Amino acid sequence: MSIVEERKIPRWKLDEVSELEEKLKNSSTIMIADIQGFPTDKLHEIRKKLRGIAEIKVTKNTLFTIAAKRAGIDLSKIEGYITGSNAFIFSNDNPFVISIFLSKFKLKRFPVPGDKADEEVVIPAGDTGMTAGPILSTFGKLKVQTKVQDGKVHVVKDTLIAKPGDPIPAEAAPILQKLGIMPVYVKLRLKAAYHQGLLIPVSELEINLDTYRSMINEAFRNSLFLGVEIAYPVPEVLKLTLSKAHMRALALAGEAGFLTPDTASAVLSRAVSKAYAVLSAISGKVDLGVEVPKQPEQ
Amino acid sequence: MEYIYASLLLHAGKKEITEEAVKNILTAAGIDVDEVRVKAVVAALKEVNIDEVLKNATAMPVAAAPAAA
Amino acid sequence: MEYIYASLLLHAGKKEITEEAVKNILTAAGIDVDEVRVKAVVAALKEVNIDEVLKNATAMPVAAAPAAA
Amino acid sequence: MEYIYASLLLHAGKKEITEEAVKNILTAAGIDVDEVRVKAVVAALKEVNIDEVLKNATAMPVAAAPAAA
Amino acid sequence: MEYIYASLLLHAGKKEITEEAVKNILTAAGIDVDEVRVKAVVAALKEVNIDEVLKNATAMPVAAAPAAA
Amino acid sequence: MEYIYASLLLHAGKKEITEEAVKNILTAAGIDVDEVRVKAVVAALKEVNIDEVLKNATAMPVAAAPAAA
Amino acid sequence: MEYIYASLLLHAGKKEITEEAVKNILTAAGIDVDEVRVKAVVAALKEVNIDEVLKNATAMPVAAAPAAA
Repeated sequence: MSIVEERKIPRWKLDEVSELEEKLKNSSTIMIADIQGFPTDKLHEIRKKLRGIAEIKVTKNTLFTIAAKRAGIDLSKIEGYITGSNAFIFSNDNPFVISIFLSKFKLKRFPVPGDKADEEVVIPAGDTGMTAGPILSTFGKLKVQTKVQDGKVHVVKDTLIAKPGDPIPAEAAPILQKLGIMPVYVKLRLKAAYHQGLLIPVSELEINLDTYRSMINEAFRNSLFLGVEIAYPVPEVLKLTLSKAHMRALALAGEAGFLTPDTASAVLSRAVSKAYAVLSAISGKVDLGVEVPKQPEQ
Repeated sequence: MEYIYASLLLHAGKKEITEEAVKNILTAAGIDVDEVRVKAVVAALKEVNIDEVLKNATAMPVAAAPAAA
Repeated sequence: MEYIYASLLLHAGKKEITEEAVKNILTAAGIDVDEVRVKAVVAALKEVNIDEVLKNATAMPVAAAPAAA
Repeated sequence: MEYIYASLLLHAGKKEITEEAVKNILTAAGIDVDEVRVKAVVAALKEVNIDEVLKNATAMPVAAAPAAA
Repeated sequence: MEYIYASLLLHAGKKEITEEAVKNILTAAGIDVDEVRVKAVVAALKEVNIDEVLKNATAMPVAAAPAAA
Repeated sequence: MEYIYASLLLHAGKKEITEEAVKNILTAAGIDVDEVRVKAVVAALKEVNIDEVLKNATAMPVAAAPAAA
Repeated sequence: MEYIYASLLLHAGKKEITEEAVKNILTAAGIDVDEVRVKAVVAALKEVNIDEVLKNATAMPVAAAPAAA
């Protein structure tokens, strides 16, 4: 960039580059989000929510690139993402923390034609506040039962007009607007994070907490089973080991038919359950006048 | 259930389950034999894989089922 | 399990469970009798309220056996 | 249950379940030995595939966590 | 599981579960004793109400045991 | 699962689950650390109530005693 | 459970479970090490086929319990 050209650059651009450079230098995490078609008011909402955790800035790719270069960012890692309309997030937090944070709050909007519902769209029963008129036929098309009371449209009962994933009927839009129903989610589309020289693409950035819950569950279950198996000497685990040993003993007594007063219940029950199993296997053909016990509902 | 117990007894002893055998057992136990039922049970069991049925006789009913919460 | 089935058979037929009776049944079934095991089972059952045990047993889920093909 | 526990102990230690061995264990535990029961348990267990029974015996007394939805 | 079976054996015989007692049983069964494990298990069992545990254990459904063939 | 076990270890020891701590554990175990995964795990677990998950994993079957044994 | 977590961490990382390794991990986690327990756990694990146990942990039908509230 020549000095001559730089002189032509408006002051605000120079200021913005300096500001960006400063942010880049002071942030361990930089995230790039696609804001093509993203509603500006929603971006404000996000900015408010992120306050104290991260800063979000919309700027031109060229300015960001210059600033990044000046801040010593390895551009080769991120330049592939700096296309289209972007917002840049600056933070000193773990990029996954930001990603989870962003995924946690649902931003909603009114539908536009062609939108699919992200949640159930229900027209609630009651006064819609809408004046009876041509709108009645729209309700009719949506198969929403209405009646007119004091000149206003009343919906007779809660009516589902779209399930999650269903396209939202275009004619419903004005009604939803009027009723304040926003069944479409707006999500900031993260593209990548740059964190301490590492590039984390969105595929890794998106965290499914349920997966982690089930991993913990599995790890714990594994540990518990192993603990029980080796009689890990802490009371909570030994209780389970004792139970297991005892159940094994009862099962063995039952299967072997080794009957003593303390195994009698197990042995007789086992024999009876076998008898009932046989009985039920032939119950369609033979009536022995004995009821096969029904399995209780779980 | 007498007919079933007699049949299982034969099965456990690896004996064939015949009308004759079931009747013998019931008689030895001092239990009156209902010819029709003996016939029906023996005939029905012929079509059943008893080992399989016993294997699937789940849940050793040692205890009460979990009380519905 | 033979000893158990024989005992349950007697119980179902409302007969007393004695060593004699169990032996008779096993013999009628063509099963070799092990005196010691007969003794053990009959002695143990004297201390058990069979009706009570069976009541609880039948309160339990019993797997519906798969119908044999 | 003592006789069963003793047998399972032998099984776990990969020792043969004999009347002698069961008696030794009970004696070492300071428990009076009932010859009839020792004989009965050893005879009964001979007819059972213990590994198979144990494998199927224990639903872990741990409840499945309701899959976090 | 050997240590547990030995402990349950003592419990069933209404004997105190001590390191000494567990070791005696294992030795009688011909099983090598790991001092450290005996210590750890016996210490932990002191904090367990075994009667309570066994009572609850039988309140649990048990999986099917396969038929003795 | 290494990262999860390491985290559970910290949790069990009532230590905070930090990137530093997880890395230290994995390194001590001789396991190569993937920086990105450590970060992901630590961030995710901040949002998970581990105690809750563990409690559900072990929810014991009802302790209601059997009606009569 | 710390000792189990540490052991499974090693197992997951395909490292040998030794007293040394378990101690290193616990120390790295900032957890005080109980020598006896380390010894006991490592010795016990030697007798167990961990993969087999884990397979059962995931495969085993567990008793359905009404979720603790």
